[in-house]
Amino acid sequence: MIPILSTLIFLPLLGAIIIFCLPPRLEKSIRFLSLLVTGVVLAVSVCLVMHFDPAVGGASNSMQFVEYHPWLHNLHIWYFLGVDGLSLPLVFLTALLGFLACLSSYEIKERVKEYFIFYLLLMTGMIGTFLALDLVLFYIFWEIVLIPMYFLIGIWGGPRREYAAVKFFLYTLAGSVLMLLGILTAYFLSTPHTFNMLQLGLSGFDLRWQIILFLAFFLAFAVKVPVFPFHTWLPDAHVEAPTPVSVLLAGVLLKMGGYGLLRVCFPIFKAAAFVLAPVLAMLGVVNIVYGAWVAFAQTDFKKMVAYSSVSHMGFVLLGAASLTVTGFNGALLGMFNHGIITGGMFLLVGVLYTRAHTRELNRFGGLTNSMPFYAFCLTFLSLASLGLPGLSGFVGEFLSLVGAFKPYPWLVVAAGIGLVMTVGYFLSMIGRVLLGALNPKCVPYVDMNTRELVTIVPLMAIVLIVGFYPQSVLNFQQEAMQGLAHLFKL
Amino acid sequence: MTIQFLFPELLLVFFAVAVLFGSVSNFFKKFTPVVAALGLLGALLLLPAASQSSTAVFFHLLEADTISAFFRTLILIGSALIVFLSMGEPQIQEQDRGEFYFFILTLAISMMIAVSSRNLLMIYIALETVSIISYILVGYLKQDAFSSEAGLKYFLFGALSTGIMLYGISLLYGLFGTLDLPTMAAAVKQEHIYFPIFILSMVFVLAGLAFKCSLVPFHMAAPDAYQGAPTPISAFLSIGPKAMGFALLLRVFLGTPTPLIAKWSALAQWLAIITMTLGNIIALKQTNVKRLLAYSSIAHAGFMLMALAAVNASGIKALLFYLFIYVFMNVGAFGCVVLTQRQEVAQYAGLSRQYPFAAFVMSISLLSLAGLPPLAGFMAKFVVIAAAIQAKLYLLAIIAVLNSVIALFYYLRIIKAMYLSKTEIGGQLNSTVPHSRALILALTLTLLVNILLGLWPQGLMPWLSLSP
Amino acid sequence: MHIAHYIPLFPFLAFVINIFVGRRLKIGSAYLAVGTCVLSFLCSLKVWQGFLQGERSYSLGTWLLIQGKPLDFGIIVDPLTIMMLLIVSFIGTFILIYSIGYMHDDPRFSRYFAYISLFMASMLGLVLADNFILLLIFWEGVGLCSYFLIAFWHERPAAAKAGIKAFVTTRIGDTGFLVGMLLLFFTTGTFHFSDFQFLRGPEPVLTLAAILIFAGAIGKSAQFPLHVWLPDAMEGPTPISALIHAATMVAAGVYLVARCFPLFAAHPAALQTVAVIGGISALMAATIAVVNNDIKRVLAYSTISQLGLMMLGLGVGGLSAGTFHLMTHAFFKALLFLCAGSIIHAVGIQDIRQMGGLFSKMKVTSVTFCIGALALAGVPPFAGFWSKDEILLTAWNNHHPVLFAVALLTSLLTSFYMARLIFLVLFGKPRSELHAHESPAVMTIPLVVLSVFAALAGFIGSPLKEATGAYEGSQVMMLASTMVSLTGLGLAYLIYIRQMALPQSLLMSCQGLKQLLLNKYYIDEIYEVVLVKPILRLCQGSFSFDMKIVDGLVNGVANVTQFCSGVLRRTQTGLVQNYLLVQVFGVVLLIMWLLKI
Amino acid sequence: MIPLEHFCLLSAFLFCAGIYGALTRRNAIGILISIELILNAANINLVAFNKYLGTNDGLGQAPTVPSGQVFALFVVAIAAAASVVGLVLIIAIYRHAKSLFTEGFHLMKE
Repeated sequence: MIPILSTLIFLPLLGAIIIFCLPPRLEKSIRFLSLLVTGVVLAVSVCLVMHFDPAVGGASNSMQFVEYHPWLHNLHIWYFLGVDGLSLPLVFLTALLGFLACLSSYEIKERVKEYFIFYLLLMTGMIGTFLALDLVLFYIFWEIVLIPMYFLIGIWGGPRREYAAVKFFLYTLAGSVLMLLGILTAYFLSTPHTFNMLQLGLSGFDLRWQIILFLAFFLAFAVKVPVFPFHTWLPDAHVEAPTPVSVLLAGVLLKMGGYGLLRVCFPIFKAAAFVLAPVLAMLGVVNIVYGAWVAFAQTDFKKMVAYSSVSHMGFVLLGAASLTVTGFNGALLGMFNHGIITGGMFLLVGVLYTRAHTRELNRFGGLTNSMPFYAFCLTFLSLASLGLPGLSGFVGEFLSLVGAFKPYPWLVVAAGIGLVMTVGYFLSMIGRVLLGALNPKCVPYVDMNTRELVTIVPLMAIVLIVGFYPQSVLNFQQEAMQGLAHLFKL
Repeated sequence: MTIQFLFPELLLVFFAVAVLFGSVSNFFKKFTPVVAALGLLGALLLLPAASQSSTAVFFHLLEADTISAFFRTLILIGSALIVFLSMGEPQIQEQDRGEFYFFILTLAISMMIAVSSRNLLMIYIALETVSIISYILVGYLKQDAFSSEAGLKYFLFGALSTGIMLYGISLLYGLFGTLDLPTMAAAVKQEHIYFPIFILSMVFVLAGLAFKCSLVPFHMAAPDAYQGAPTPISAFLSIGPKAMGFALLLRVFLGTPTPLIAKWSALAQWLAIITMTLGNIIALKQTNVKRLLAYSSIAHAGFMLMALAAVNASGIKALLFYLFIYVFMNVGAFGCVVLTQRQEVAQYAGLSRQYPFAAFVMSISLLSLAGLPPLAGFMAKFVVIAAAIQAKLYLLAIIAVLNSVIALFYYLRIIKAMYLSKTEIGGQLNSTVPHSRALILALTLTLLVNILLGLWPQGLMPWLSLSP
Repeated sequence: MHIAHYIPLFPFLAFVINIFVGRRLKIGSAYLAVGTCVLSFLCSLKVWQGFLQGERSYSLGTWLLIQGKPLDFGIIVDPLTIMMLLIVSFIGTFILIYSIGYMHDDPRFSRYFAYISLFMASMLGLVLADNFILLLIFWEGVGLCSYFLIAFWHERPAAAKAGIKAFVTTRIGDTGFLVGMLLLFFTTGTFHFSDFQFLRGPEPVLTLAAILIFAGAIGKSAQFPLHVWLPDAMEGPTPISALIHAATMVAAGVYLVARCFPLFAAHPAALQTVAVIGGISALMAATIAVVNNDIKRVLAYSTISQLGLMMLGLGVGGLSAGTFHLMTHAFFKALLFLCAGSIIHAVGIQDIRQMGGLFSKMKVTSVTFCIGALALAGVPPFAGFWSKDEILLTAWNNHHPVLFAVALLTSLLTSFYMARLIFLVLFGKPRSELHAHESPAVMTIPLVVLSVFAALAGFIGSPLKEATGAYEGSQVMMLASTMVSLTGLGLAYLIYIRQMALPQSLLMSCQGLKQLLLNKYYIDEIYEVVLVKPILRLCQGSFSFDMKIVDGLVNGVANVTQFCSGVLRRTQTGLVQNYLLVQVFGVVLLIMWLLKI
Repeated sequence: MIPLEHFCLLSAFLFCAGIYGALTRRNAIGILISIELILNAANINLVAFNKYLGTNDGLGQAPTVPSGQVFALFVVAIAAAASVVGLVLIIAIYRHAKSLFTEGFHLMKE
């Protein structure tokens, strides 16, 4: 049957090459073509989800739709793709956000051809990272994402775009080059020299090496997740990136860090994971509380949402550090939900930016009268984001807290404080933007047009569905998380 | 056996003489570059197949083994690319075009001989001819103050270092009574030689070779030479003599299974670290593109030395692979400087809109030099670091990897100017100006190699492997 | 087929319709809301009838897998739930009818009814939930609707701030609730209420869990530490204050404690805290209500006080007493708020010092207002008397003398400030020219119906009495509580109608105390200074820390490398001698290093 | 027969003189001359070693193969060529910088 995973990865690349050959003045057809490509990718990912058999699990053969071909055989690098419960939701998330962000890319007016070439390259890199099971292939896709993202932020970004783009590129690269060393050392230390993630999981390293390698990998993922000390690139990158790019940046790129943790760090370096789990949990809670505090003091809309992402990803880290089935479930579901919610939030920020050309919160006020639909969507997503039970944000956080409660009860209490702060800054944002008298400065803005609504409504629908019936997503990932947690059963 | 081995060189000699005489009449002058290129490609075809066994040839002065085969192909390819590049260079006027290509061909011949020589005398003669010709080529543009100053500085510095090397060789001759490298290596094992003088003479020899590879203590002349020389020549300096330098380092220091001097690995490791770091850090603030590329080539020399520091089979293979990719990356970058005739980084502002093809090739070459994954530079960096880690040189690997991050910064500065900056410096160039098709051909060739070899290095380098 | 789970669905349907097409429906949205409310009421009656025939709670299905065990949601059907269902839907219907008149000329008419229907849906859902997580979902939903409705007139900045204050304060309580829930889950392994009867003897961990769950109730029912949001919640429209901040939502805390009563009963320490917190809130709120001059604020503090009384009732072990008072309080407090609403609707101001002599102008409102006040004060025939009496009796029988005294003092103060309210607002001569007119019929009919129930609810008796054993009234206790209520009324009568010198001077002497009470014990200011200001400074500090230190480090590394680059560049002096010198020096260095000289 | 050590000493002395000259001379031609000194030092060494030590080429050739002297001849030839190129470059620089002293031409630095 057709290699479904390779089509998922290389379809956008094909689209990029086709656009590369088109003359730049055919803007409309370029936009349509890229929309078509991302649409087909979404369709393929949906049918992947449908054909995915949730029952297949267990540590050994948990991968489905496996593609295993020798690529550089005497360098022992294999073209090894596979999908399981861990990567399926994230692949679907990437495809969905890719399509919606492409739809909302209509606001990009200048140098359209280059924009969509970089956009489709970005898609290839992202999907590839989630599907690659060979460490070198994973690293190559991990770094392919950097170049297009640099150009997307650098060329179409806001006033300080160059600084933000260079900072993003160097920061992520500095983290990931250490991962390259980790990959190579793991290769030479593993008994049958191999880059294959699944086999590496079986070959035991001694504890000292495990900890060193765990830290090497963790550093690369920590920069992406952003864990506390390595997060300063996120607000700059978000504030300067154009809206569709920051949707992808928040919706997918942050997940690559978390995915890396669950796919590489935990299964391969089990003993080190066991030893370092408390540190991870501590960092997670610091993320939550610190992110909430700093977000509280923001006056820029996008920076606030960026810091709220730092806070949310703290829950993912806490859940993962609990090393329990519920914790892992909470971490993965938390990533999926955060992608959907924050993607939607950034789209909404974009809607406001196209009208007001500023992101200063104090500049707005009383928009509920002039933009009722916008008010409804923003309130809905903010509530989902602050973890209102009944919406998807809560489920992810709840599972992480339940998972983390047994090993670290006091950290969960601290996380509770973070939760209260989250409510504080989101509601104060709603108060400043939506409630209060209509700010004379902002002339009555026209409400969201149909295109903008089409990008937001599916995200809100998913938030509602996952909020009311989380088992719909959970039973896909149950087996994979079971297998993962089984490694840490005493 | 010797004649067959030397066929390519002889063919080149023939073509060199033809080019020289051709330059006499105006009618033939236009064809001299084409003739030169034909000569080089012809020689490429005549190269004997890479035989596994290594046999002494030409009265035990030359060696026909895999290393010499590889380096001879590399030098021919490099010279051909440089000929294509210099066709696009307006500064090389009509009247003395003949000598220019004559010099390039002779340079190629002497490098091919140096690469396959196993005798110190032959090494010295070939090295000296390469140096002399490169002094002339660097100072080629007599009416340009920069070129002649660069030429003189390069000459004085080069002459001193080769002089020191010669003195080292004479001492070695005194110690061993022979000039043949393998016999010397065998004699070293009997341990009856006077150790300090041996080390002193080996360091003197290293001085000569390190100057060619522009390793740190001996790199001082390189930046000025690269900046002053006409661009195709600085491109040639960064690939031709550098490859030859590393080939000679390989022969002299690593010819035998155990390195000639015991502490070679430590020496190479520290030299590599200093070279990489200094090259990268100084390159950060450069404003002249050629000077920046000079420092970047110094940094890459440090990377290649790292492969030599890992004294194992995969290290040498990594070095060869890295050199091959490095030739194409560098020719791509220098080619764009030739194409756009812009020396300062600021002048590159807005190039992506004025001449998209040049900007595209330049950024692909620079990103490949930086070692970013989809491109060939990454695979080269990957193999070299793998060799280093296999030899347990963890500190070296970490510093190399961090250096690649610093390196990315100054490569990005050029790309930023081309793509990101909204301002447009009114360059005299735009895509309508007619360009020599050869230059465009060379640039597209480098483009293909940079992209394809990144995805499928196996195709050209079947022998490349990580196996211990 | 059980219809209990349809009860919350009807109002939710009304919410969905109103939100999207409400603007076009105009008055239709109000009728839709009222209709769905009546439907829910009828379903509740059907459920009650079904309960009598022996139908019990049932499960809906698995919602989530936790620690491998399936967590399935279900509906719980027992007397407590049925009582709450009936109260909420019955009072809700009449308040909705009332608000048609009250909100008649409001631009966002349909949005108001949309939010109220959502509130009804989540409140009904809350009482039907059979496990903590489903309860938490509706619990937060109720909090959300109260936020929307408090900040309904968001043009007024005070309303927006009050909304945020309410949501954040309840959210603080909910965090404690969440942690308590998790603690409970990890010790007993279940979230379901039905598993409480298997609890063994008191365990310290479960006591802590119970107290933390009670923290959630404190937040929601505006008890002592977290009560600050309720008085500010009066910024919202008055029917909202009546429905949410008097009858139903604030009672959710009491319902939660009642629902987990077996857990609390098994741990006397937890029960004791409930009683103590209830007592403090009751007394404190009653004292503040005595001096407050805003008609809605007085009723708000009275609500906090009565809720404290209910908590006290539950705390002393009187499950049936607490719930009985909850039922009766819902009726007459909703009535009082609606009367206050119709008065404000008529006169336009809320300060009782400018009101007076409204009895002649607004007959029906005044009569119903008096009935409600008397019920609240605990005068014998009315509902308040019976339930308060039952609480006093339980407190006395279960040997809690201190709490009994607190309850008694609270009912004295309650009757005093209610009488003060009546005399200042309705009787005496008008203190400022007010052209008051009686409210339209659509507002007065609900008042009359509720007044009838406020009067007769006492005779229904506590719905849980058969469950918690027969309750025999003691004549002595009834006499005592009547005497207390009458003295309160008398005192107020002497001060405000007769303007007697002695009580007047008594009042003048304790001016300091009056000032303290007027400023609500300065609790708001304390919170502002102790909590809100430092947190804001902390956030500002952490943001600047983030910008300067963490970002500074990153940029610092970049600047250091740039600086080194600047320094090292100068080594290339351009002079040939220097180049040669460096080379020779390099050679010498290498030799010395290699020979280890 | 003059012992070998004298020759080595002489060549070492010449070598050091050359190095010293190259480093201190301000005049480009002066540097050129000192480099020639270094080359000649090497020549002396080569010829002396060939004469005194006799070559054991290890390749079975007769001990008296004059590889050292041949080498010296090559060095002389190449030194000549190098100095020609050097002088050409010095003349070219003189046209621009109007001075032979190394301080004159440092257009390219840093």
